Amino acid sequence: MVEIDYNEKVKDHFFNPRNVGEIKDADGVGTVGNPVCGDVMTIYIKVKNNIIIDIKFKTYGCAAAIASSSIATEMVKGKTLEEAEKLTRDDVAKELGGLPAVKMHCSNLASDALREAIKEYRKKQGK
Amino acid sequence: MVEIDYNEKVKDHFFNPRNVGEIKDADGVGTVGNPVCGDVMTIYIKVKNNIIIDIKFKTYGCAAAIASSSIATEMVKGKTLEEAEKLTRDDVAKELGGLPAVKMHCSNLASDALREAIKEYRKKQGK
Amino acid sequence: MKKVYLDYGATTPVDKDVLNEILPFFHERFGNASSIHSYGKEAFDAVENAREKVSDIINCKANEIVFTSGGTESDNLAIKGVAYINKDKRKTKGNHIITSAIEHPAVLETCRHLEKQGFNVKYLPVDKYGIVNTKDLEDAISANTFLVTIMYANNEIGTVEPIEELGKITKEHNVLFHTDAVQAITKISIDVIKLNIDLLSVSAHKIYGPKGTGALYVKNGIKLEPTAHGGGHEKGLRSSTLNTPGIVGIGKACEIGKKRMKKDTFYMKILRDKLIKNVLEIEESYLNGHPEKRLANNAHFRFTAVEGESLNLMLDDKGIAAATGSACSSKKLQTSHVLLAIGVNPKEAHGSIRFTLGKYTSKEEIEYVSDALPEIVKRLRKMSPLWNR
Amino acid sequence: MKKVYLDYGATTPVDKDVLNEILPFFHERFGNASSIHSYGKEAFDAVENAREKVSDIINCKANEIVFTSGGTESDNLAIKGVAYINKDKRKTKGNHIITSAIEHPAVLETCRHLEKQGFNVKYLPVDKYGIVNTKDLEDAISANTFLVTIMYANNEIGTVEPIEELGKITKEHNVLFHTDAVQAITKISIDVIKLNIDLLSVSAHKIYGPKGTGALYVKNGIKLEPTAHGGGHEKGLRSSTLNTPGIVGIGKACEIGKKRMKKDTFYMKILRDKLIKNVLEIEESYLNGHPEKRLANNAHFRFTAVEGESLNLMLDDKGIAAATGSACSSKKLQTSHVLLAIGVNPKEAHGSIRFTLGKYTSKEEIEYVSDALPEIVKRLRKMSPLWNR
Ligand SMILES: Cc1ncc(COP(=O)(O)O)c(C=O)c1O
Ligand SMILES: Cc1ncc(COP(=O)(O)O)c(C=O)c1O
Repeated sequence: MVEIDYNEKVKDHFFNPRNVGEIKDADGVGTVGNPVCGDVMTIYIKVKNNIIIDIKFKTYGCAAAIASSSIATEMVKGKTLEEAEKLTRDDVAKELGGLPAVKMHCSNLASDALREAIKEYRKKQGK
Repeated sequence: MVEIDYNEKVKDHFFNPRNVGEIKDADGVGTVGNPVCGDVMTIYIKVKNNIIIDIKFKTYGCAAAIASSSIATEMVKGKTLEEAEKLTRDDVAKELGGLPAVKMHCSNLASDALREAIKEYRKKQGK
Repeated sequence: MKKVYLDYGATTPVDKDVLNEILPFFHERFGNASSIHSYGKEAFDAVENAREKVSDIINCKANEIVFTSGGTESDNLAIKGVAYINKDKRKTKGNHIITSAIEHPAVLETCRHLEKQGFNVKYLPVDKYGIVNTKDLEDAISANTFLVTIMYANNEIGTVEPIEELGKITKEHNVLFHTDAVQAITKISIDVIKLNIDLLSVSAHKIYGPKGTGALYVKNGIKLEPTAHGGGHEKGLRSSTLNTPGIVGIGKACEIGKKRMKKDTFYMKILRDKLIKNVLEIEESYLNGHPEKRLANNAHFRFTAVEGESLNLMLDDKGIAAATGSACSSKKLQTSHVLLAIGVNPKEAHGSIRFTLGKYTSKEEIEYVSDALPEIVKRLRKMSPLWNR
Repeated sequence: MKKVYLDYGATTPVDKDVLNEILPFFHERFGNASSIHSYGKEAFDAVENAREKVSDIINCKANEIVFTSGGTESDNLAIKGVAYINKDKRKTKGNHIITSAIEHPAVLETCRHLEKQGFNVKYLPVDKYGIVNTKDLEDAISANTFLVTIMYANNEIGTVEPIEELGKITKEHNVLFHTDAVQAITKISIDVIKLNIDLLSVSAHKIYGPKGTGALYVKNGIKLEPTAHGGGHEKGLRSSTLNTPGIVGIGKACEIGKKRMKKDTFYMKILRDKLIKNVLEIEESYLNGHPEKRLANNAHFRFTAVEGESLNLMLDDKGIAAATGSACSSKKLQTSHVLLAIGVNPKEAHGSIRFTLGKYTSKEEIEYVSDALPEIVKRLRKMSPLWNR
C-alpha cells in the first residue's frame, strides 16, 4: 500500500487549475509523457522579448500531474526563458508544499514539458 | 484447541459424585492410573454371594474421571461380579450421555479399576 | 454535501443488526473461547453458532469452516496449506498449480511466492469479458496439477466465472478446487457440494460484517499445513485467540446475507443497470466486463482520454466514493492487471472507474452520480491533450 | 451467583473507553483505509493515529509498527519473517535461533516448524523460577546465531525475564532480538531503544482492547519476509484490508494502558499479594514462579493431590474464572511445558491453577476467592486417592 495524501495546495491546483487550455498561435509547444504510463502533458508558450508572456497547459494524468502543470505555469509566467529553463521538479514540488513520494515523477513532467516548449521555440527562432 | 464440553449429567456426577470414599474392610481394591498422567482411581468393593453389595471410589483427575468413577459405581452396585466385569468404557460413557472425544480414556479408567478390584477379590478368595 | 458511497466492493458498513449482535461480546461476554469456565463457554457457544451460520450459506458442514482474519488469510491458508502439506503426495502428483490471470493479489501474490519456492503456476488467460475458458483449464491440467484456484467473481470488473463447469473438470481430474468467493458470497447462491468446491474463501467486511474476520471452507478430509503456528486453535489450522465479536459478526452477516440475497441483488441490479445506461450515454465511454455475467452490484467503466485517479478525486469532491481499479491497489500506481488481461489497451486502462452498489444504495444516489459524472468527464477531457473534440 | 473473573491473562473485557472509540468505525466511519476517497482517508487517518499511540507506549517510531491479527501472528511474522528473509545472510550468519523453553506456543511451535525446515533451534533452560540465565545465552550464541526470541514475561507463571541484560548480549553479538511482550505490555514500562529490542509482539485483547488485533514493532532497517501475501498493505508485510476498528482499539488500549500503568499495577499487586498470602495458608500449597520478578497481576499455585481441571470447574461452579496452565492450551490435555521446565514434578504439575487479576478486580473478589478456594481444595482432596491425611 502506497500512501497518497495530497495537501490542500495540491488539491487547490487540481480542482482549480490555472492556465488550462491551448494557445492557438503558440511560439513553442512541448509535449512529454505517454498515455501508456498514465500521464501526458502539453505546454504552450507565448514569448516576447525573451519573456514568457503567456502560458497554457493540457494534462492527462493524476491529480499530482495536473497540479504540477498548473503551478509550473504560474511559476514561470513573466519569467525570462533562462529563468524558466532552470525550473526543476524539486522547485515544482516545493512550491506545491510537497508531493507524495510516489508522485514525485509528476513534477518532473511539468519542468520537462516546459523545457521542450522552450526548445521548440528556440528551434523556430533559429531557422 | 480441543473441545471440552461436559453435558449436564457429567456435571452432576462431577459436582455430586455418588459413592465417594473408602471401604476400610473392602473385599477387593483396585487402583489404576498414574499421577504423572493426571489421573488415579481406586475402587473398593464389598461382595456378598457374588454380588457387589457396596462400592466406593477415590479419584484424582479431571471432571470426566470423577464422573466416570461415580457413575460406574452406581451402575454395578447390586450386580453380580460377572455382570460388573463386563462393564466397558463405552457403557460408562454412554450412561453419562457421552464424553468429549479427548476424555474417552477416562471412562476406561473406571472399568479398569473395577476389574482390578474384582481380580483382587478373586485372588483373595482363591487363597 | 451529499455523500454517495459506491465503493461497496472495497468495503461495507457493518449492518446495524450485525453490530447489535457483536456488541455484547466486547465488554460483557468477553471470554476466551478456549477457557473451560463459564466465560469461555459463552464465547465458545457463540463461535460455534456463527460457524453454523457461515456453513449454512454455502451448504457445508459447520466443522468445515475455519475462521481467519480476512479474505487474504483465507486465500493464503488455502493455497499454501495445500501446497505445503502435500509434499509427499506432490512427489507423485507434481507441483503444478493452475490459477487465472485476473485473481485478487491475495491469490496472485501467493502463487508468485510459491513459484519462488519451486512450484509451477499456470495463469490461465481470460477472454475480453474476463471469463476463463473451460477448455483452457482442461488443457492445462496435467498429472502434475494438484490445485486449481479460480475466483468466483472478479473484484474489479465483476465478471462471474463458470464455477460449475470448472468444478466438474477439477473433479473429473481429481484435482483440488479452491475459489475466492470474497466478492460473490451473498450476491450469488453458492452450494459447495453441487459445485464440487473443495476450498472457498470469504471475508466479512465485504458483506456488512466487521473488518478483520474471514472464513475458509475446507472440505472434510482435506489436510492443510497451517500458515500460523501456535496454540492450536481451529483444529490447529489457525492459532490465535478466537476473535469472538468478529466471528459472531461474520456469522450474522452470512445469515442476513442469505435471507436478503434475492431481494438485495434484484434491486441492486435494477439500479446498477440504470447507472450503466446513464453512463454509457457519455461519448466514448465503455463498460468493462461482461454485460450479463457480472455481479449484480458492479459497474466498471472506462472513458477515453480521462485518467482514473483524477476522475476518482473529482467524484470524491462531489461526495461520490468510487474506486480506480481494485480497492486494495487503488493507492498503487500500476495499471490494473485485470484490465490488461481482458485486452484493454494500456493507454485506456488508466481511464477506468469502478462503482459498486450496496443494499443501502438508493435511486436518488444513482441519479446524483448519473448527473455528476458527465460534467466531470467533460471537465477532465477539456484539460486532456488526448481529447481533441 | 457472584461472578469473579480472575483470568485476565487469558483475555480481558474491552475497556468502555476503548469501545466508545471503536464504535463509530463499524457503521459510520467504515471506509477502507486504502481507498483514496474521503471514506478511505478517514479510516487511514484513524489507523495512523493508532500507530502513533502504539509506538508511544514502547518508545519507537510510528512507522515501526505493523498491525496484525493478534499476538500469534506477530510472533509468527517476527520469527519466520527474519528466518526466511535472511537466506543470503544466513549463508554466512548460519541458521541458528535461540529461544527459551517456556515460550508461548506461538513462539515455540513456530520454532519447531522452523526446525523442520532445517533451522537449528536452541531452547534455553530456565531456573526453578522460570528465569533464563544470561550466561546461558552468552554461551549459546555462536557465529551461526541470527535471532534470539525470549518472552518479556511468561503467560503461565508470570515470571519476568531479564530483558535488559539479554538485550545487551544480543546487541554485543550483533544478533536480532525479538521479545513476546503480549503479557508484559501495560504492566511493565518498556523502552525498546533502551532495551535494545529489535522486534516486539503485542496483542490487543490482553490489554482491554479487542480480540483479533495485534501489533509487531519492527525496528527500522530490519527486513522481514511477509507471512501473508496479497495487496501489499502495511509496507507489504501484512496484506489484508486494515481492521480499522481493531486498530483504533489497540491504539486506545495502549494509550490508556500507558496512562494507568503505574496506578493499575500498584493496586493489582496489593490484591495479588493478598491472594497469595491467603492461598498459601492452605496446607501443601505452593506458589509457582518467582516471588518478586513476576507480573503484578499473576498468582499461580499448585496443590498436592489436586487435579487442575477439576479445581477449575469447581471454582467455576462458584462463579470464579481461573485457568489451568496457559489460556491457549487449557483445553489441551498436556502437562504444562512451563511447569516442567521450572522443574515441577509432572505428578504435581497437574494440580496447578492460575489467577490473573485485572484493573477491574476488587478487594471483595479476592476475599471471595480466598474463602472459596480452601473448601474446594479440601473437597477434592477428600476424593483423591493421593491424599492420605
Ligand atoms: C476477491 C477478493 N479476494 C480477497 C480479498 C481480500 O480480503 P481481505 O481484505 O478481507 O483480506 C478481497 C478484498 O480486498 C477481494 O475482493
Ligand atoms: C505470551 C503470549 N504470547 C502470545 C499470545 C497469543 O496472542 P493471540 O491470542 O492474540 O494470538 C498469548 C496469548 O494467548 C500470550 O499470552
